[in-house]
Amino acid sequence: MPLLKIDDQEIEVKAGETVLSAALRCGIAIPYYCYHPALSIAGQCRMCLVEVKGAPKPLTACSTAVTSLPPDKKMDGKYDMVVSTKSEIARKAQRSVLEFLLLNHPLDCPICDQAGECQLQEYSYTYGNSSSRFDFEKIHGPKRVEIGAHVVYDSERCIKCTRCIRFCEEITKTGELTLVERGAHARVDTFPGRKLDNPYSVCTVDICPVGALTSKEFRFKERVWFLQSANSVCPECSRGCSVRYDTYKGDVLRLVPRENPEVNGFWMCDYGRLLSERIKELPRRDRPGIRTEKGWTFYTFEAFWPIFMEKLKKEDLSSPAAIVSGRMTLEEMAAYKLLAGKALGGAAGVALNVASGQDDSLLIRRERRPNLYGARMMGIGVSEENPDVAALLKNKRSALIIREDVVKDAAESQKAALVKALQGLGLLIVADDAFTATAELAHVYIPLTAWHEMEGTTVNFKGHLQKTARAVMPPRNRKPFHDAVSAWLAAAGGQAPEAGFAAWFAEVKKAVPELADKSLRDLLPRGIKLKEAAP
Amino acid sequence: MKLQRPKLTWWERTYFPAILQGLAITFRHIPRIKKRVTLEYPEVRWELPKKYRGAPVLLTGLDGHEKCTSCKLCQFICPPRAINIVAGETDLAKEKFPREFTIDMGLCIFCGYCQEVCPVEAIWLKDEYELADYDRTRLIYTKEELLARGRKPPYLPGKEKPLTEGDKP
Amino acid sequence: MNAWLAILLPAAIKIVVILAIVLTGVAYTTLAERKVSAWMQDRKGPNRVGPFGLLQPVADGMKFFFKEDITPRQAYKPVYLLAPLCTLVPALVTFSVIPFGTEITVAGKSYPLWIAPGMDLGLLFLLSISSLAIYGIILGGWSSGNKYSIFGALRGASQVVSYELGVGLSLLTVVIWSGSFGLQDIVNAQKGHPWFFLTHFLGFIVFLVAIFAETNRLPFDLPEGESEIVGGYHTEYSGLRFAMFFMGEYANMITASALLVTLFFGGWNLPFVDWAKFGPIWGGVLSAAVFFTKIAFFLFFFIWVRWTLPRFRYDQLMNIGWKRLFPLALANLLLMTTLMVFFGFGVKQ
Amino acid sequence: MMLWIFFAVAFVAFLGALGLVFHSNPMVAGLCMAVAMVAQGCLYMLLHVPFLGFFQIIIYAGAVMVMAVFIIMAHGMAEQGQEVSLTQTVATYVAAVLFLVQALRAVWNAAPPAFTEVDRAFGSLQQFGNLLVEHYAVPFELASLVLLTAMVGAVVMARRIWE
Repeated sequence: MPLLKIDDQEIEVKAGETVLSAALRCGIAIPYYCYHPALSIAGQCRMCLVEVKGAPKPLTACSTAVTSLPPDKKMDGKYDMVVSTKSEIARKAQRSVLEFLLLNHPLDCPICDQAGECQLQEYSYTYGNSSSRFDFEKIHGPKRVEIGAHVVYDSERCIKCTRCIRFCEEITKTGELTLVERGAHARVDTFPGRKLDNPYSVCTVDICPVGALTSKEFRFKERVWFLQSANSVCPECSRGCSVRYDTYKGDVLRLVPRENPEVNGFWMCDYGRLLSERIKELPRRDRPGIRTEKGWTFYTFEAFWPIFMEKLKKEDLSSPAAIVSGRMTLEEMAAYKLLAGKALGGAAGVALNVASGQDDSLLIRRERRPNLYGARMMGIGVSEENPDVAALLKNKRSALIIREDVVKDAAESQKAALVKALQGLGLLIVADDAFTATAELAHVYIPLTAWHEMEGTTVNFKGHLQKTARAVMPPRNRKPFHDAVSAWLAAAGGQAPEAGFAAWFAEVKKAVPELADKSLRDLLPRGIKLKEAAP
Repeated sequence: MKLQRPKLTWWERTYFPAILQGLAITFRHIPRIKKRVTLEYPEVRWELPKKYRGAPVLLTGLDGHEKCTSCKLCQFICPPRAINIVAGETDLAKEKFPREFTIDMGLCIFCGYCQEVCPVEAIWLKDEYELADYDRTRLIYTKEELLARGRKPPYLPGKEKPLTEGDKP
Repeated sequence: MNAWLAILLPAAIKIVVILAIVLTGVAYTTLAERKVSAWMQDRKGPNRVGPFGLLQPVADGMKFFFKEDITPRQAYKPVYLLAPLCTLVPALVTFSVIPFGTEITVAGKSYPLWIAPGMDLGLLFLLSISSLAIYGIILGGWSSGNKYSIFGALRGASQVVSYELGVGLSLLTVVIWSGSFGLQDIVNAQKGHPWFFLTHFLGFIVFLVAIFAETNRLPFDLPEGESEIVGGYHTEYSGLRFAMFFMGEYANMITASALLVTLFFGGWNLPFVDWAKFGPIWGGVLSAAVFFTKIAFFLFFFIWVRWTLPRFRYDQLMNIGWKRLFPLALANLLLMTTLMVFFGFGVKQ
Repeated sequence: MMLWIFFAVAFVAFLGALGLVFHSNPMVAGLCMAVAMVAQGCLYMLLHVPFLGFFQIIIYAGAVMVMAVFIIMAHGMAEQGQEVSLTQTVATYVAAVLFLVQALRAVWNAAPPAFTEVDRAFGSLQQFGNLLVEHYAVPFELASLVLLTAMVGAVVMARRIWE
């Protein structure tokens, strides 16, 4: 194994490993733009120039591999390569490259959305000059080019690292982007007649080290330093990508993928990202309500339960049709099981397997519910794909539907029959985060927190368990389903675990033996793979 | 540090000479009618120093649009968080503009950090200081009010004219 | 019945007149306080309400009247509401025994210009009433249920109790010298004689200093203290109740000035002037005018001192009271009695 | 007229005394006592011994009770009344009733009040002074000596506590 010396550190590397990855491993900071662990090496930006002993000029650390020297030619008697990242030559190289990159770079950081998470800013601060020697008019290129449905390109800010181009070639294998023109006029563009329209296009915005690529949805919304972040999980398919919710004043402004090699690598799909837009359009109701002939009446959470209990005495809820959802967290499922045993006559419940589209080779899954595997694990049956819900309701007097908008998800041909079946019920209870079309047909509506408003655990199709986090505070009357169950059982005069994630996670632990010795800390930040994983 | 106390005589220690001295000093000031320093405010006004920090206003650029590019540095730096900006996209060269720009003058402490930090000199602390109002909600200045305050009196909303080169706020 | 009427009617008239004078005096003392302090600091003082700001006290009064009267939740309510009265009433009652003029003769009947002419123990009455005035401070401070108020009350109480000794002892020489507790007799004793502030200079100084402490005026206004105990005993008060405290304080000042004038500055006497010569009515009126002029001077003196001297520290206050004034008053007593017993000084009546 | 005033003042004194005994808040009880003291002083005045009345007010209401109230306030006792056990309460009421019975009996058995004329000089300052300095000079001085001793003792004991 070759022995490498970087600055003062010695490190043994595999033959062929690059200087940059070795440096990253031992915590030495080498600035870079074009290098990305998931992409091929380009050596494009020249930012990672280091001094290598014996080399006539500085070499790019990202593309210089360490190889063994014959024993008699070892440097200083034992090293195969001696690298300096802080020597005068390396420093000068870094400073000069930065100056070169900034020659035509506009100084519009106050406008630029990348400001605050911009590597150009950071490296200028750490490695660059404080002033510019360039006294001439900067080269102006096209700005605000819509290269895709969700991506806007600004050629002036671009430093031509080609990360986005390589992403499209190597990860999505769609290859929409290329570099056109030469020298200082070079810019990224799509091939004529094409758009950057692959389902992962916004990932190019994530990997862009500067503000050249911006996402249309987040563009100019908020400066990044005002954002509050929560590390959570995407609820949009059974992949369950690790994501970060960036919020400001209670609004989710964007979702960004977190690195998680076992689940999503570095990426996430555009559909998942656009959750931030879909959240805004949800028809929310913040109070539980009861519908009578006169229409809906809404109550505070505390006032609701006694009235609800009165209603239950009149109606029969002993063997309801129970439709639960793969959108529920494990805690909510545990709560449902408890509720079913104590108040629903042991109704088993069925988790709907809503599916659409096709699995793709990268991330996107056909199953649109994140926690179906968890439902199986908790002993809740999962239906076949897109079942006929009206059939499930047959011969039932009452129904409980949790977190599913069955009316919206029903196929057009089945919709009328379903609505009729729902209307025929004596008692329909809908618990959901939005006041959906299904909820409008209900007799009782219980508002739940949305996925991003609560803590919970979820298991993806590979059996990978992750914890979601509360990105924004929900209004007081919106509760997770498990807290609603706590209140329900308390109002019914029964024994129930106290409200709150911690108490219900303990219930989940009882149900999943593999979790018994795990604490919440073990689930962070990337979750754990459960041994009895499916497929 | 040990403070050296002056040695006092018996007479001085009775406080009387000092008290009489003090009484004499205050009494001497009573007849100095010519030297009163009171400024009788609504009629007589204080001559403001040039760098006086009064009400913050928004300035208009030569193109007739507000200079502000909605970078929110002022919102970030504002110690009492009086400034609130909602950004928007515009077709102008500056790309970004403040869709809403409010300053809550009930919170503003006239520190001038916003003026200091503004990269485009869009916000300025003007020499206005009579800002009181009977209604707290009226103390939240909107973008239009701030821009109107930033122009000189003839350029009120409704009769806007682009400022010329000679005009300085 | 007529006998009662003959006593009560003139008394009632005198009470009304004196109350009017004192309360107006209180109002304009507050204005004087602000004006004089302004002048001493080269300012102009209030000059917006009325000519030269003369209506300012009216405006202030209106303001007090319309302000919200707040009672804190933690206050002990009955006492809290009563306390301001306990400050104001004693201050006004003391005026019943102060002779503020000679007498007015109408229709062959002479009416002495003081409310309770039969009182031959006027000084004792004064002392007893002023010793009760401290209850206003104690009750106000305690019942507010506020730690600052309590501290103010504690300070006020111990301060007044301490300085009462100085007051009492310094007055004793005056009483012995003139041979009577009656204020009228004390005033008469100064008629044609040097005023007592000359003959009892030491006692006068002790009394002067002590009376500053008794009225809680600077440099001894320790019951308040913006920097450490906010408003002191009246921190929680507002509106009319605060106004009562305020008026009580100024009424106390007027009482103190009246006492100073009566005891040490010859009351309504002027040297070489015999009021009887001015006729039955003018003699009384002029003497009263002289008396109130003297009071006005001392009110000015109170204000003058307030805007000249800083506040003492609490330990300094106690040291002055017990270690300086008390021995000084004792020495004064010894000196005066010695003078009288061995050298035959004093006023024989 | 004077008689009615006398009774009214006496009633106030009575109320003050009742307040002292029955009010649970020590601060208010102390104030009630001060009221009783002042009323008592007024009674003296109405009985033509004005200086005694004034001294009563100055010394008891103006000094002693102020100190007592001061101590209650400084001690923080004013916030809550002392817990009183049932036996204490019962014992107090029994004692009070017994005392009341005795007092009523004494009044009942007393001879009808005989009013005696006194000359105007009775109760005057001069008369009082003469009595005090001529007749009772020795007991007076002895009493002041006892008070002085008590004061010195109090100071000495207090010093020991401080040190």
